[in-house]
Amino acid sequence: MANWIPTWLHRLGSPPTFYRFAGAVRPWALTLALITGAIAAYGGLVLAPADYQQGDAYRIIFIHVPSAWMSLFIYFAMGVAAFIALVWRIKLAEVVAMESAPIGAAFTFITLVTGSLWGKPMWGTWWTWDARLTSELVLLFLYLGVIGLFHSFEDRRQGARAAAFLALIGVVNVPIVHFSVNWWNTLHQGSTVRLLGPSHIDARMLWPLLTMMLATKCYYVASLFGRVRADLVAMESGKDWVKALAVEETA
Amino acid sequence: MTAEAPLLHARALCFSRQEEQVFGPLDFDVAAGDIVLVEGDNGSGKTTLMRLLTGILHVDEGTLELEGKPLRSIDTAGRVVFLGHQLGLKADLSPLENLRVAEGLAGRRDGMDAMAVLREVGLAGYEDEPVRRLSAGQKKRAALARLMLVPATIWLLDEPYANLDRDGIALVNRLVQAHAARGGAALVSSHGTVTFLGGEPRVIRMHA
Amino acid sequence: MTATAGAACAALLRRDLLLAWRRRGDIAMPVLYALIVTTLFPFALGPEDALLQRIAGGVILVTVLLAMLLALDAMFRGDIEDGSLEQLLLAPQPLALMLAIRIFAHWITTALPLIIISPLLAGMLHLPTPVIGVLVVALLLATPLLSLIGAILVALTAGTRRSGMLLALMLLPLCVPVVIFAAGAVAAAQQGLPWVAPIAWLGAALVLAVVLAPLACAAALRIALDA
Amino acid sequence: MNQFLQMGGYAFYVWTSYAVFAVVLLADYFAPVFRRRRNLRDVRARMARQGARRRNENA
Repeated sequence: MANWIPTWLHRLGSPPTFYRFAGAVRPWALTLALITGAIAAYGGLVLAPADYQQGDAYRIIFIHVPSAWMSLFIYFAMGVAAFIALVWRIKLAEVVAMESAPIGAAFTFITLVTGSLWGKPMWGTWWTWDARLTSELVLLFLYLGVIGLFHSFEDRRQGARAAAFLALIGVVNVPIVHFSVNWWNTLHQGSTVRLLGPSHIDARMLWPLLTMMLATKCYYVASLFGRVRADLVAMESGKDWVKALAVEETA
Repeated sequence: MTAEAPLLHARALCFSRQEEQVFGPLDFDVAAGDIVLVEGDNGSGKTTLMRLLTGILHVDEGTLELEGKPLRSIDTAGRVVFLGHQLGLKADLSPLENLRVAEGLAGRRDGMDAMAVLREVGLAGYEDEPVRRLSAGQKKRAALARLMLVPATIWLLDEPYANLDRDGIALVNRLVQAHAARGGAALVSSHGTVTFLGGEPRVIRMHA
Repeated sequence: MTATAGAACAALLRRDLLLAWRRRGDIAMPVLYALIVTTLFPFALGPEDALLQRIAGGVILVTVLLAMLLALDAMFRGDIEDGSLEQLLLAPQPLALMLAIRIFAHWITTALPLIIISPLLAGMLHLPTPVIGVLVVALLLATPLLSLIGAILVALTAGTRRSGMLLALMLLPLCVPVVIFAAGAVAAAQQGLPWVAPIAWLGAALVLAVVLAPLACAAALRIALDA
Repeated sequence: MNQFLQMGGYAFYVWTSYAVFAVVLLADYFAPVFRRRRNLRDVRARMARQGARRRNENA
């Protein structure tokens, strides 16, 4: 493996450096997330026209789809961090992987709830064993498994490494689940109404969707950095930089 | 593999758990034929040191080398044998069956066989009794028999004297000395002072 | 005399089977559990033939899965408690190979009895005789997969004290594809559709898992014990 | 405006969705903020205790 990767990672991965870096980036990421999120919501709720089939109910798409996208994206990000944590034993990567899990779980939860709220008027039922929703439910269990395993260890680092390994197994599992659930759905002739057809989407509907995707990405950065900061302070509580920080901030 | 490199070599070896230092820094060298006593109070990290030497625990700070190369679990396999608080005996099997498993997994030292080592440790007549029914001291002896049987160079004995009577203690010392005499090395941990190893053994002192 | 891999495998397999034999009462537990659960379904749903026939394949698969889950926790528990696992780690054989043998032994003692009684369970739920053959084939492929996947998860929880519910939570997402294809094969056979494709998928997955899962299991075990 | 709030009869579904989105993410965002402050206060308290112990020993 190329030598510069671990060196570079070790430098950025030094806890005090990353703590300061995260502290500087976080407010900007949050501001950006709020602004783009507000624009996207305005575009989606006000400017975009009602769907000719689904009426105004389709407006749930502007949070449902970005959340679903984030639930997968964060799982992938967690997998990358987990890989780095296991191969190079970098503490920061462990923290990033473990703190990504609750955010991903939150997005997965939102996806399921909004999907259900969307399904009720469209399908007439709160839950249907549609391939996407089912995959999403399995994804939620994957997240919960990672979080549960992490917390079942007394030693944080050991727990983080074990849970990181589980996250990596999950990365392999996600496409397999998706494939098998699709196959299962065709076998059993499940629901035929699709929320998201392959049909063309109006440009006035597309831009709020893409903007909301950007907003959720920024939000992920802001939330993750906040979580990592909180964790680093606890993990490095014996180190001088944390002590100096404690004196400075609680004085 | 150079002949000059010591079996085990540690420099500034530390171990921390959850940001709290368990022991260290430690410096020591162990060569073939050495008997080393690891001394320290409860909680001073003797068992942790032993587990580091098996390669099961990962070295985070300092260096630890086996024959001049960083000690990794792949290299300790077959060269190191560990006798800890858990003896590694299956309670439902007899001492003889346990030894047969060890023999199958790790091989057999030349000139040894399972029945002979059981006699040697004083378990003649108990070969086929399930380990569950043996006394604590007898279990320990069965575990010691395994040390004699398998062809490992480095013995890591964590509190080997616990549960043993005077004969048993003498047995441990005899086995360790015989092992050192044939070119092996042994690290023996104890929380008390052990003075009955013939001559003055080398000591690694751990303090909390 | 150094140990060869073959001798080590034989010794380990012999040990595990001997241990299981000494405690043969434990082997009966998953079987009894599966029998009881299968008996409960007609009570809960009514003894109507057509209904039972329709759900038989799925019920048996899920029952077998849960019975295996119950037995899974014990896979390394005993070895951790008595220190045998450290002996295994320090043995001069590839750990993955040793773990593969252990998983195989565990499969023989827990899953095989379940497969043997599965025709009986199928009969209780009125599954048509030709489909029973497909069910047994599906179980023969699905249960080793579950054992292999489960072993990785059990290894990961080796450093924790309690793992029952956690194990179920971790296993569920991973066993979804296995359940889908195994039950899919049975359902297809029942409807008179071709059932070879899902069986072939299971077989392919099993081949992959036999190679990869022991390696993953060894890595997981080293991580879980590293503290 | 009223028409906007009614969402063509789907007000409950649409607004609940957006509310869930906002509430979950808000909770997710603020949890670590408080956790970090609490952690820092813990560090400060431990330092104070250690300082007191050291002064006692010196006295």
